[in-house]
Amino acid sequence: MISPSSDKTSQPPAAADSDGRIPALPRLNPRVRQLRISAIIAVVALFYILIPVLNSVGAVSDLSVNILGRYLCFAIVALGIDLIWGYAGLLSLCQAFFFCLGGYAIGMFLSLPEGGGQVQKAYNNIPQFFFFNNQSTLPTFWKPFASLPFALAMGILIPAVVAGIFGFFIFRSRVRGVYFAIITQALAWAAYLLFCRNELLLGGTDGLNNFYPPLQHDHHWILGLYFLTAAILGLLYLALFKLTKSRFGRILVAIRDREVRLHFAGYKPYAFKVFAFVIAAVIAAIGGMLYVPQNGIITPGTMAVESSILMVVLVAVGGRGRLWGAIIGALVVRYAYSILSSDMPAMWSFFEGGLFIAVTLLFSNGLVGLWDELEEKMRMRHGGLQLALSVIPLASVLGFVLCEALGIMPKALQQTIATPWSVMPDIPIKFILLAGILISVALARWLVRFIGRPRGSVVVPVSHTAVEEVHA
Amino acid sequence: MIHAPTDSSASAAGTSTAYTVFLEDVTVDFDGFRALDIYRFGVFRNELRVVIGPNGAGKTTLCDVISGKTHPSGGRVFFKGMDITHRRDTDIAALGVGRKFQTPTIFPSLTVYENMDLALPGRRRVFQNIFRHESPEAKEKIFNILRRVRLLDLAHCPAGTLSHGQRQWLEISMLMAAEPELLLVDEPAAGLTDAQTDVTAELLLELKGRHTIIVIEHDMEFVRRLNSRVTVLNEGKVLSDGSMEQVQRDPKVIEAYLGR
Amino acid sequence: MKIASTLLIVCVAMVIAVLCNRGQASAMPQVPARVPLSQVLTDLGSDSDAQVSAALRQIAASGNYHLITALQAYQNGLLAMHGGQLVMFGSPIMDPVRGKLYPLLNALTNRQVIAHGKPVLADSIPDNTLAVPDSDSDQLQQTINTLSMYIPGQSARRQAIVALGNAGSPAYLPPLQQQLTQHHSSRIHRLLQESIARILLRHGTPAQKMQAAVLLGQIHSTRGLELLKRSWRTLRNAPTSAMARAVRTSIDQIKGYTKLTNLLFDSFAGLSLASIYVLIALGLAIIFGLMGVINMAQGEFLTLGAFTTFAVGEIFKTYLPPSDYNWYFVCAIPAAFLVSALAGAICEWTIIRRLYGRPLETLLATFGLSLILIELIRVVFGNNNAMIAPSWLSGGLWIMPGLVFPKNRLFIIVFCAGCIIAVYALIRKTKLGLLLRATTQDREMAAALGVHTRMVDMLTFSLGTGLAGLAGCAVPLFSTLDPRMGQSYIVESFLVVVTGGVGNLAGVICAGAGLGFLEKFIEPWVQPVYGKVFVLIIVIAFLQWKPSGLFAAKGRSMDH
Amino acid sequence: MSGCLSSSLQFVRRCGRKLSSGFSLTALLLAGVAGAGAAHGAGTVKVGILHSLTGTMAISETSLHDVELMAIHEINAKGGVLGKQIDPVVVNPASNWDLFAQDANTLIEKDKVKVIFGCWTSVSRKSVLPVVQADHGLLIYPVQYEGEEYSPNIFYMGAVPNQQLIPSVKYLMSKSGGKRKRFFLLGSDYVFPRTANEIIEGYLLSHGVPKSRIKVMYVPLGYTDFQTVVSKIKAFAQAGHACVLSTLNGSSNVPFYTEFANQGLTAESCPIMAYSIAEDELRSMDTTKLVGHYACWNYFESLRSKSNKKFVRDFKMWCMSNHLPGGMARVTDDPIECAYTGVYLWAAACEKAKSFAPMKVAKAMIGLKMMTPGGMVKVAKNHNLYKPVYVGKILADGQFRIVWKSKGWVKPVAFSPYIKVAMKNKAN
Repeated sequence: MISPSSDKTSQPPAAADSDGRIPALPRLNPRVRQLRISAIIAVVALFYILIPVLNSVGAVSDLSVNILGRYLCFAIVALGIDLIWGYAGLLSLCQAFFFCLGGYAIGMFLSLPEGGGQVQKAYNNIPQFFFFNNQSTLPTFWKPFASLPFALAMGILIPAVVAGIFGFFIFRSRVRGVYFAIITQALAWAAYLLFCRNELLLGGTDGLNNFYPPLQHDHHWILGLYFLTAAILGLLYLALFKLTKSRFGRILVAIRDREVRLHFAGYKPYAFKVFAFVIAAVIAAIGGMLYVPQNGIITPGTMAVESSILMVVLVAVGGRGRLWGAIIGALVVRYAYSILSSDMPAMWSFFEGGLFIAVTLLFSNGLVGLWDELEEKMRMRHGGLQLALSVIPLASVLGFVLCEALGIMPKALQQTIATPWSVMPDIPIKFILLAGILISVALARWLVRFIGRPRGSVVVPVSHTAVEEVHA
Repeated sequence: MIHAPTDSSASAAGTSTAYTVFLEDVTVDFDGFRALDIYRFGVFRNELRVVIGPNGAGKTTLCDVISGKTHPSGGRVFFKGMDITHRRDTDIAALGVGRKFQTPTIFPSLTVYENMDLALPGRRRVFQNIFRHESPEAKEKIFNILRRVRLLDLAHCPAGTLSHGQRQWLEISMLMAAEPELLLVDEPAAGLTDAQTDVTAELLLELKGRHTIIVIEHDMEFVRRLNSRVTVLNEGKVLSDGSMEQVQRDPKVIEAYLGR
Repeated sequence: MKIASTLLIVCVAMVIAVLCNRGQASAMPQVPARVPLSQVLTDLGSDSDAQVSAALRQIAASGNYHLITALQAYQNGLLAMHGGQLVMFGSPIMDPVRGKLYPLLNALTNRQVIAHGKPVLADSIPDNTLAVPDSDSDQLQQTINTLSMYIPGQSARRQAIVALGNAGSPAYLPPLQQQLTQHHSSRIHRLLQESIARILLRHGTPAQKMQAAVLLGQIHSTRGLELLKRSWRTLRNAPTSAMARAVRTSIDQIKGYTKLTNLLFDSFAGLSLASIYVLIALGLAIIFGLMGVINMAQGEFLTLGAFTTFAVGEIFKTYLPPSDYNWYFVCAIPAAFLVSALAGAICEWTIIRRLYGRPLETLLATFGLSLILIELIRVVFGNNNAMIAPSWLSGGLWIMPGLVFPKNRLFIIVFCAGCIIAVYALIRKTKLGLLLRATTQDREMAAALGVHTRMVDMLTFSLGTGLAGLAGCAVPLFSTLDPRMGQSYIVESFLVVVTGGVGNLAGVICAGAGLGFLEKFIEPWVQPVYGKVFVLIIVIAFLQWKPSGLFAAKGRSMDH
Repeated sequence: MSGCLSSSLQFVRRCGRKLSSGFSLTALLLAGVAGAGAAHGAGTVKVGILHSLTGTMAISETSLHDVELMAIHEINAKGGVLGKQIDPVVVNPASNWDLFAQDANTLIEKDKVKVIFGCWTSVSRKSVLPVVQADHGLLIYPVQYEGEEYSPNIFYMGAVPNQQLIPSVKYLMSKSGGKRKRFFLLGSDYVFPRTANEIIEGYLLSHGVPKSRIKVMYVPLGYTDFQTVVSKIKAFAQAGHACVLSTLNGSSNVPFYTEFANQGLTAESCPIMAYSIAEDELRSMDTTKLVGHYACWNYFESLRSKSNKKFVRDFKMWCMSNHLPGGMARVTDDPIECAYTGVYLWAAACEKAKSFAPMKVAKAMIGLKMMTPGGMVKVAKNHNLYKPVYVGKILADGQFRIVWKSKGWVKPVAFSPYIKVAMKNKAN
């Protein structure tokens, strides 16, 4: 996993008189290189070999694989968001809408008998909800969705066209920054309201369900869908990596930095923005198409205003402007959601809100920031303590999530202990352990910074903050 | 980019085609405040024209009107005989109008090299940027320019880490790399040391004769070094026009600069 | 222009309403002389249906409206014989030991039954209360209706007259006609005419029918429309007959009138929705428009204001006599403002301050804040709470026949106007407003001049959230009170601010008004949701034309 | 001044108490979830409780979660089921339909629960349905619903259309109901109202009400601006003998009734028959505006039976002693009673089957009779309950006065014949 901008974190040398030699591209530090290669091997081995093998021998349950598969779909969406937000600085708050467009396309296929949908003879072998909408036969626009290729094509085409038209009008009129965010939010909201209407004949608030049950319950289907999702995620990662490395990627960054400058350089930033927006929409739709068969239901609730914001947070936690950060962020946040909402049901909202605030106030570079720090310390040949201070928080968060994901959290850590304060509920030991590690590491870092003198210079990470215009 | 031979008979004043850029009856209003009110203003092909004037004289607004950043409230703007009054900034830039802003405007997250690369002419469409790779000639060209402005060693540093003067140069370099027909250079010497100012003037003079250039400047010393025709703006109007000496003797100019 | 003209119409209608209301305070109707009724009333307990029926007839003729309570108790199965006396069970009182207790009331006098010097209380309502014979239930209702006409209160009398007309039985004609001879307010007079005409149109002689049809048309009786249509259907075979022509003319008259009232009502609805939008967007316009902060938690500050109002109401209910309850709302308005403003100041101090100039991050942080606030409010107040509007804000203001403007909506329009004036005065006329404008226009310059910009930021932010709190006072008057209520307005209010042009209060007001009217004028034609979708499309189209909103900040634009 | 201050201080203190009580409930639950597992070991049987504790549905579902825990507590106090203590596993799907399926899956596969008590909305039930079917689990569903469904793995404790919709319409058309002739069918736009209105329309059409006197309208879920809607109802009701049949859900109700009263409509001129408002919902409404309107359920808190009085008292005490928000002011209603009944029916079925195996319990459920707070019920072959029907009139104290009751049980008909009538009529 090579980060596009980590090469640039070194301090610029003072401007010296040139001796006329063309400078070579800075070489990657061999230690960092080694670290990256081992990380890539570990991740690939984990997702593509270890988990399927463990599942086949029964060490990891089908349910865990199914859930992981679903969360990988969110990672796919997060990739798209990272492309437009992390690179081009466009905060789109309607990605969940595109996700659902893809999901609905495949959901329509899956609800029909041709796609294995559970239909009843009493209802003319069409999905039951039609009957509550005065339809006794399949509406015309549903008919072609009986073919899988058509459904797949529509799942990609419709979001692409919607994003294209919407993006064209919005970007052409140079709506940007927060205005863009607000308009996309309004789009998501209007779409949500529309899809809730039963007249649309897409199931109203209840959406589409009654799919082929083995999709979520049969071992082979679950593993197959997981593999498909993981493979597509890998391919999309590589494709987007290539794209961001191309001149196109640089133009996106230029748009984020100074869009106005591009106008006066003769570029039409809106064309690039529309294209990136369409790509992100299609990627979100692909995520949705993989999500729905694994999830078994698609409802307009999935495209509500909040869910789009939650998708953005996946990227914010992972760290913007780095594609792999989006993937890690998506997995970490989704698992945090699932762990907390089952272990501490009433507390989740507080944690969720706290996470939003903490990520923006304290770790604006997300998990990627921690990794960068690690690499920087490797490069600077820092001592063991320094390395540990970067490795421990990363490793403990990822290890925690991994244990939960695979369902291998030790029983002893699941026990709860009562808190001394009556306002707090009892908390399982695992949370206390994790919080304890993180807090002590934070304290240690603070101590090291103020008491000990680390060797080497202080790291100045490049700010990934988009420069936005505020007409105040 | 094709450079037509210098049209020495361009004295056919009044016909907009004779000028690279020509403004006619242009007015710009901001909420009732008249920022620009120009009866006629033209710059010949491959001329270097310096525009000076006190604060709020409308110098930058003039640049804005030509580059399409601001659309005039009245009047017409011509570029190479084409009416560009209502064209969008991007279209005007594509026609060959390059611009350097008052405060250096570069892409801070990109490296110096990448900044230059984006400025190169051509490859303005989306798909050209995804599938085509850069040519060795382009590389050569970029490094040559960077060598001139002493930014070669910093080629792979993020532009955000450059100093103010280096940014000024980077932006001028980007303008040079883009090879536009008309260069609008807004305060190139602002915030530079004397030595740096010298190099900047040198660069501009070098470009003269191959490009049409409009330089906006405060620094009289710098203007004198450029040794070109000067237009003085005051309160949005053209006050005086001619060589530096002529202008300096103009009582109206003296009044505008000193009379407040 | 259109907005202005509709505003004008609404204003005129309101003036008319006030004038009409003034005309209402007229003489009381004569009450027929009282007859001794104790025996008659006791007959209700009789087993014979005929005897009950006769008793009811006598009661109806008496015009003694004091008996309505007893009759309603009878209807509701709360009337019983108790020691040879006819009693009814009153509304329950809570006893700390015995739980719910029902006081026994004398049916005739409506006073508590006293035994051994203590009021008699029942643990529960027995199953052997007097049951209304099925055959008499209609007559009982008729009796109650007839008696209601004699109640001194205007509204009860109006309801009774309408109910008699709706029942449409010729048995009601005599009492109605007798009432018509009395001196009444024009409103009641019209209702009496209407009810009589409706009965006559069904049951009268052909001449009476004709007269009734003409009358219904003349007084624009929307209630008579259905009847007229029905008789038109029977008359369709002879469309040229005088009766048919009269019916046709009347139908047209009424339809024309309905169109007018509909237009007036839609304008009013639009104005009230617009007021709500403006009220909610005002605070946002300050926070987003002037400070450039996207506050996704703005809706939750509204919720906070709403729950403060609720809390003030609870305090009034608990500690002050019930007669003062109506005034809690007056205290709640400043309280809501202060609480929300204080909460806003705290949030600014802890979170927002660190994120200036990073609007997209502010968006995420404030979204997190909104989640926490929702949950906090839920934990403190629970999910189910009812805010009871003060009586002077419930009910409607009668404007003209067929047109009632709900008082809560009228209040919101006035309240909104008040807030707009206050905010304008604050920003334009006070020192704080000056500092605020200076700081938001050029922070560094203001700081250089010695302005405590951080303090001004905090005050500005808390002004914005305080305004949301004020909106929170008004919202539960017509909507729900629950921890998530703020979420339903956030998208719309952002849309209003963007459409209006950021940094411009006038723009926000116009945009709010425009969107409100637009939605309400579209809504009668399409289903509610499509109204909102249309509005979004119109906003996007509008932004094509004016990308920076209705009133974009003009001026020598900055370089970047 | 000081009085005002002290009163507000007291209020703040009260709020603080509520805050801490909310947390301590959660603490209690968590202790129940995690602690019980360790303490009882093999002597327990796990059951799942699947209700939204946060999000839009929390307003309704929290009470069901509370009463189910109470029923479990009662059964445990009496010695449990088949000698084992019941160990509830509580999850919070947070009003997110996706999570319902996932959580149900986790409950059955990971926690190995024998039964799930849960869901409120139709969509949550429909998303759990394939899960319980594939995993051979059991779901006890506590709310009235639209019918048109049968699953061997689900038991429906609430009313089907012919146990709620049809009797109420019959009542309104009867003499004591005011001989209503014009029907305005207003609903939130989702499956239950859509289906309910189809059924009502079919019923009305087949009972001689002309189509012109029936008007159907839907508003989005959570819609709050009822100005236009109420003015339409007002125009509709002008001719007299009108009524509104409301399947509005959740937060739409408060603004609807407020607007209804404020535009001058009354319960006498045009009563509203509601199918989604019960006592628990009335807690969040200004009841003065609702007096005289109707609701139709299979249970009201005001039922005078002895078992109901005990149930009501127990529930209030449970809420107070566990510091739940509301405390003694909490009320019971139909879904709460159904949820309570559900736990007891399951326990009885386990005893009858002498097993916790879901499929055996399901078999034993059929034909089971039980005395519940709402009266005697019996589990029908189609997994619904035979139960009595009541029509209630809203009183100022937020309770209902029962104005009509069915003669004994009403047999549940899950697949309504009237849907076809309505559809045929529309096709013509």
